[in-house]
Amino acid sequence: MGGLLVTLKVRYFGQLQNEAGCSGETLETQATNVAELWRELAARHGFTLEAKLIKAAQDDEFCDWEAPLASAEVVFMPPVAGG
Amino acid sequence: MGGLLVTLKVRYFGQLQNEAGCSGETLETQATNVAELWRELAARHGFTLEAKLIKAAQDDEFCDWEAPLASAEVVFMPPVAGG
Amino acid sequence: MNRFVLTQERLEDLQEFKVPVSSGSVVSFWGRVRNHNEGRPVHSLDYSAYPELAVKEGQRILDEALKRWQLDAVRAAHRVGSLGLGEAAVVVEVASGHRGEGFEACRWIIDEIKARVPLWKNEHYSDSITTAS
Amino acid sequence: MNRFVLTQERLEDLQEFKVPVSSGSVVSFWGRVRNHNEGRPVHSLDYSAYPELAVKEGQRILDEALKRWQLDAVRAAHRVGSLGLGEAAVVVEVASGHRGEGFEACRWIIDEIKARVPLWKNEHYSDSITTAS
Repeated sequence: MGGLLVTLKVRYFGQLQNEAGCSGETLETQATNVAELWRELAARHGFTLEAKLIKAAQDDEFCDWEAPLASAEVVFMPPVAGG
Repeated sequence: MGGLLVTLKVRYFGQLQNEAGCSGETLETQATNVAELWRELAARHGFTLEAKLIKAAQDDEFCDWEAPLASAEVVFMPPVAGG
Repeated sequence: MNRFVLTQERLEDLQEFKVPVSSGSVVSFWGRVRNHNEGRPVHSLDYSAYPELAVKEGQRILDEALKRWQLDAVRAAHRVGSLGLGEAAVVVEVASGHRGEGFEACRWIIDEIKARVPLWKNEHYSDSITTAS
Repeated sequence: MNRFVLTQERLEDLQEFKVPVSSGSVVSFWGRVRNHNEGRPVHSLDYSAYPELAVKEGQRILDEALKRWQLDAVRAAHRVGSLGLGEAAVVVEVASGHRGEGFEACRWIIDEIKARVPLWKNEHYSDSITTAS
């Protein structure tokens, strides 16, 4: 924590969209990695799914939960349910 | 052996047709069961497949190799090769 | 529905497989005439059947599958007569609530058809020798 | 050929799967919208995707299948948007020389698609509650 304030786009899919009330947002954060950003957003939106069920992506590629915020857009996804 | 002489129709399929040179024939035999009839026909036509590979049918239903000749038509089939 | 069919018509032109709206899964298998067999070039092929028994035995296979698995509908058809390269010789279609049953049943049905239904093929090779089996 | 596709069009209207004449086996799986889910009546359903990543991940699955099995051609497509009852949500088609590979690969591909490709469904129940997952 205590990193620089950065501006990010966040995108949500599936039930995260319903819970956030939007498909994405632009925000400023001091989070330095994906996990920190998730905790911040989960607190704000009251996401009901556990963090370990959530997948994240940067640059349209899956990324680790501990990955640094290295991209201008971070995507959060609930468990997939295709087919 | 030594049974009564009976008149039967025999039908062949697959390579047995090629080897017998016909798809079927009518014949008189003293054979009393399917196995005896097969041996008689195999000797006559020089069938190359072993008896244990051949299936027989009577009344359009598979029958045992030791089944008595109970029908007017006996069918001999080489191993199936559909699909 | 749930029928085994022998036909001289192209299987590609069979009427559509009717699937109940309760079926989440449809698995199908198409067996086709390949352009080679054990290294030899095939240019065409014909299937002969013992039709009376083939239809009975094929139908028994479908009936057994319907007992063994929870299926909504099954259909299988085998072509007889002369087939060109790439044409379907056999098709098996299985509709079920869940895909596990569908894959298992479809695989089992085609294996049983190949093992049990009295059908034989004559392959015509491009090197001009004909083999019956 | 060998492509994963996301589309709003009906999968039933996809152009025909092109199969090489060396393929003796074509196995296909169709996943359809059922009229019920866990006991509740469904009247329609829509799928949303993270399209950029879904297409990449779907393609990776097909590429992995092509490495794991001896296949001649594979295709998979997933529908997005609103689907009616009985319509196909996903299709997987696998052409191969032999049916063993075809069944295994088709089953594996659909399992991987369901586990890995970022797609979500909203089911609209006839008892008028909507559930996102």
